[in-house]
Amino acid sequence: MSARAAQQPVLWPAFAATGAIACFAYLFLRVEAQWEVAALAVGAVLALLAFGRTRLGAAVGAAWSVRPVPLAWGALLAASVVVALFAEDHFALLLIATVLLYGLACLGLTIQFGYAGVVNFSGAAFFGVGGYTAAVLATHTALPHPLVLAAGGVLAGAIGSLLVLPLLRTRGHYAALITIAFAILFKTFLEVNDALGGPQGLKVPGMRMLGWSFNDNIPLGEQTELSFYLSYAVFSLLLLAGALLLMRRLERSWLGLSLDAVRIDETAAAVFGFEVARWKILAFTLGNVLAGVAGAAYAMMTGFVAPASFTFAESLIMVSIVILGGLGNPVGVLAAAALVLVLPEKLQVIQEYRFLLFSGFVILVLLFRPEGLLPRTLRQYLPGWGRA
Amino acid sequence: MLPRPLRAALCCALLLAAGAVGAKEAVKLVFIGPLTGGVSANGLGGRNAADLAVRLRNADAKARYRYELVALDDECKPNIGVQVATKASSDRSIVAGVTHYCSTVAMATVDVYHRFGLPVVVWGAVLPDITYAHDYAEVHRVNGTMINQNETAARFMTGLKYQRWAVIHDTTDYGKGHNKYFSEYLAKNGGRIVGTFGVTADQQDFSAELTKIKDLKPEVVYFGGITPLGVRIRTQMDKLGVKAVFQGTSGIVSDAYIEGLGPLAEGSLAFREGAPIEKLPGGKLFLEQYNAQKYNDPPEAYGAFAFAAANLVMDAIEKVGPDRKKVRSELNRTRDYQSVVGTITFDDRRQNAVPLITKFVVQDGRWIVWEDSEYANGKRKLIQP
Amino acid sequence: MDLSLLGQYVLNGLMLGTIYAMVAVGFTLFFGVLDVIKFSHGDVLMVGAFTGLVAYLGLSALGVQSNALLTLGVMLSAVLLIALLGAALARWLVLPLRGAPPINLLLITLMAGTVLREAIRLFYPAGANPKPFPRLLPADSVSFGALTLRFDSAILIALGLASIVAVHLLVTRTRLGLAIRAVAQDSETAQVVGMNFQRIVLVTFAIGSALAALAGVTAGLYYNEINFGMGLLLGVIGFSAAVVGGLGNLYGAILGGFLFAGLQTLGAVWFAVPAYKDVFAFAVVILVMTWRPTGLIAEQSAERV
Amino acid sequence: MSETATLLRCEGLSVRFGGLTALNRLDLRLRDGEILGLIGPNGSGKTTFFNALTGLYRAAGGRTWFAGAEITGLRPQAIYDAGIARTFQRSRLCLPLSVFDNLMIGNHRRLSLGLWFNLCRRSRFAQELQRHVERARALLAAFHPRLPERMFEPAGALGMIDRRRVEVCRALISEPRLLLLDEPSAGMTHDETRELMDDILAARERLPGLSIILIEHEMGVIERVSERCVVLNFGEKICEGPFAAVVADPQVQEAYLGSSS
Repeated sequence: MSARAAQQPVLWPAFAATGAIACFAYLFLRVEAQWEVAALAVGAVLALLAFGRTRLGAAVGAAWSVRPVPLAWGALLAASVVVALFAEDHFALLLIATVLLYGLACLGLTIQFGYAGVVNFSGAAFFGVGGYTAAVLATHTALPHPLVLAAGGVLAGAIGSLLVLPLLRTRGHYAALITIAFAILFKTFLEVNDALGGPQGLKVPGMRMLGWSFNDNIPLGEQTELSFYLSYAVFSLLLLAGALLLMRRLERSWLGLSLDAVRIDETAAAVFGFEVARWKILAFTLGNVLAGVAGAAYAMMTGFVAPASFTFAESLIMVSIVILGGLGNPVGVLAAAALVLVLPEKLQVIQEYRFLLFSGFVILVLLFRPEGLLPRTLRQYLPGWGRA
Repeated sequence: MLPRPLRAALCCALLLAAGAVGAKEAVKLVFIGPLTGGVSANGLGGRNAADLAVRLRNADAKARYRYELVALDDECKPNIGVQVATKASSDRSIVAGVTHYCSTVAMATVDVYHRFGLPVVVWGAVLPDITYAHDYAEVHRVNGTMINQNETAARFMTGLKYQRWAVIHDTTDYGKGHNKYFSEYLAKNGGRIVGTFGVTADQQDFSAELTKIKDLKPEVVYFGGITPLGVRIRTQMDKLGVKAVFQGTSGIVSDAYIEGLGPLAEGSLAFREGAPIEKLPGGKLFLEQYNAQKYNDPPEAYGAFAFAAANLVMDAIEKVGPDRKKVRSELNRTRDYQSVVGTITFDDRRQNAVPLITKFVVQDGRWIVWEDSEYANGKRKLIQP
Repeated sequence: MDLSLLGQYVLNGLMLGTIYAMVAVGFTLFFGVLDVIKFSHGDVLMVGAFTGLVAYLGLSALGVQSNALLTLGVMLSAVLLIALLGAALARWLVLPLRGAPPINLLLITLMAGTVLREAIRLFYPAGANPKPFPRLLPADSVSFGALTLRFDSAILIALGLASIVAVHLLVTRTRLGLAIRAVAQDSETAQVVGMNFQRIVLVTFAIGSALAALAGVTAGLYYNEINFGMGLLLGVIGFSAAVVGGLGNLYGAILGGFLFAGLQTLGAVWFAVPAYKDVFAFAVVILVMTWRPTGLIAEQSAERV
Repeated sequence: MSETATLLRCEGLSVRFGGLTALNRLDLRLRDGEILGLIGPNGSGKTTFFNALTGLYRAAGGRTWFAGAEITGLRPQAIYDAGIARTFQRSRLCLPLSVFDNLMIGNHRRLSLGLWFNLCRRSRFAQELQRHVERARALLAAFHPRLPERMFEPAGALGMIDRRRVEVCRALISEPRLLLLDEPSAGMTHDETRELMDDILAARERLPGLSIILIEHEMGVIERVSERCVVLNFGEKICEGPFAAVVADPQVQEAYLGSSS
């Protein structure tokens, strides 16, 4: 980065980019005509791929690295605007909230194998633990719902700790098998054992906070009514914003450094005094907690949990989101989540051919863009780091 | 994304419709079912059947509206189901729906339909709770529940003097539900269950379970599940020398079952709600038309129900116009409606109350209605107790 | 329980274990030469089974009557075509991703598997439904009490074990095998001494996939039914077997295969609800991995620092 | 020489892999501030010794004392905290990370790793960070004037010699009492090696009392920097003493030229 850009970084390209993304999101959720959807999707992918290479991209990067705070607020504002624009459109809001919550779960996975290198092929299982916790607690106890969400996270973390020992002792493919086995085991168990509704699954009551019921539409004037999904979308947005802040501070600290050290070279890390086990446990648990919270919120939004929603295949989709986005890059993960979750919904023509095309798409990305859509950049401990 | 001949057919149909009566008002219906994943065969069959109904209606000059079918995939996953149900319900241009093969998904989505006031007719999900667990005016069902099915099955089989059953069911809602109700009614009718075996829906090998069963020496093996598993289990029964009558549920009343087993299918029994399609004039037409369209996949056990449901909905619309509330109350009023699956009359919970259950047996590679089979008139014999 | 019944269980376990072992050996071969897990393996097996079926239909359409000939034709065509498929996957999906993080490789092969599976489901006529697989082997059987020994099962078990032994001999006794082991040991050196690394990798993948095809045909001939999803669980189980046994080790793969079959059979006998058997089997797998982090027959090489 | 002057003492240190013995009852003594050259043919157990010393390999037998305290069988982390740092034969920098990050990995002992501190006390963190940046800059400058400006580039962007320099810096930044250098010359030209050695010697001036054990094939290097040499062959110490004496020893020549019997 040239010194000049460092002294007074121009903010407008970054704001412009945020605006553009917001507009795109709006259009993408609005358009119905299949060719328009396809065009937008292709455009998005190309834009993402080009972004890093253009000078605009560089400028945006510079701005974000030097003056993150105003830009972050800008982004939050833009997101809220998009949500507000759909205030009456149930389906769009549901999609938005879904993307945000899956994104939250995938951020958890990012901490796990993007930072600490602990592969987790049972993300959906921990997502499910959160969901089932919410189902049980919200139905059978009077626990206030914020605590229910927390409980979902805690329980996911706790159940994850069952896998900690095997994961610490094993490496690479051996570790992968542990989580794969758990993913299958978990789903089968839920199905076979009737205590938690068996294959039927369970109903989950809607969320209420401070006397506010998320499942009621919000009357506005005489006839206009805002979708009840608005509450969920806004709430998910806040959750996600919080998670992003956490991720950022985690990555830009000695913690992030330690996780990277452990991921890249366990032996060297140990030789320089890093407690490998401690960092792996921290990352794995933190990741599962995020997945659990996301799962709990998602369950309360959709109002139903069943084993069929938390299969190994679901976990794979989460893993592909994390890798497609760019391993270790939260923003990339969100972009990928939006692409992977919304595109099939919009492209109804392809119906039963969806998975075929999706898999093909992932293969292409892995072949020609192995680092993902938005690769992770060097760590910047502080705003404007390494630019003076 | 439809096969070419079908696309051609579609064009013709549209041309006809357009030519016959200038521009009719377009009305949208939604079909929801599993188009991907393990049970997609049934979902695709249902989708095609509903599509066929719409096609025929559009080709009919007397129809007041031109219908468009929006087909959505619920992947047999409740969360996806809620998603697509919301999409359909919140789209005001969609007037009514023909929805769900998987009971879990139906259970998850009924609240959505109720909240958004979208009248739907369930075409395949058999769990009683879908209609009976709550009183939602929007939710109707043309197919019977597993209750009716198993009541008849139990009475009929004990009537044939069988006494010892071994039960295999898959651990999906479908299999588990069937196990529950069949066991209940069998007990009432004095049959005995010597062993019950839950198996996962994607299981390939059943030798361990069947070896156990062989040791229990049942006269009948009751299977609660759908075709793929049924085929595997029946085949492996033969491998391990388990000599017993194979009694299935509506889930195996499909060509795929017979194609999958060849001669081994002979003598398999199964029960399905509704009248025997082949015997109703409408049913014959349905099958002919279906084959004429050259769809990729057969209608499967519940295609006819999707067809009937689609027609039921369209008739309601023809009568009261494309208005959700009106259509809903019209559907609620359904009495003695003649369909390809027989008379449809909704009870106070909008469940098709016509308790007609057809018994099927495989004879010479075809599902034959029991009464006209050579087994009924004694020409052939099932494995005797 | 009486002996004949026990015998029946053992026989079932043997059949199952043979199939698992055939899959596991493939995994372990790939890992040996390239340190990769090719997760499409199970679906390659499935495609193998369908290739066999198509070959059967083709041959009988050509008027071939003799079951022996048909069996031979089915197996040959499956083995050959799938060997090619395996090599192709290695050439265009696996090799290009060497150097990328292993998780990328895992994911790309998983996705390749999905493509194969979905393709069969959508493009094979009525592929969403199970397909009958012809009974080509003598079906007559002898019974001792509860034990029914069918000749076809016996033949298949023998065939499967034979094929594994054949691969083992190939790897240990031939020059090709020497080359494979050399590459497995240390690919740099192997290249230095002028071995064509890529060719050896491709050959290895061809062999492993051929074995999978054979396993697919075996499963078809045994269950007389194949379906687009059959590879899904077989793949995961084969992988588990290979890992539990100790990756890169043929004996380990075989051991793992039979172990897993044993666990499932045991689980099915123990639990009131047999569906718990997979929960049981996979739980044990996790425990075994905790106990022996690099598998029952551990890899020899200590990590180079 | 007195007990206190001894920094490192190994007695009968042995390492075995399954059947073969990689290190056989090695006795070794290192004086405080000494530079010891460790030589021997490939596979003679030099690197194995380092790995055993740093706790990567478990010793099959023998005991080790460092700075008066026993460190036998301690974990790598504990040994690092005791003040032993090393480089690796094959460079083991974290190439995707910046040069600074790599140094901070070596600096682990001085980092405050508390969750609360890292996540919520950003201003305090910034201050600590600034201190470490300065130390890193100073250390790099001591090795090469141009290195500090490249501090925020990925380590992978550096050339071979600079990577070596950074790796040595990573080992030195924690100011250890004993530095283990595993073939610093590997993959470098003669002049580069010479440069690097000068840098190391210079750095030693700034860290008084730093002792070094150096594994090296380039006899020139050994001759120049080491005060004493230990020769290993097949995991056994076959000779010990000043370089001149050691190279003259017939056993050593046999070990290198292969036995003539």
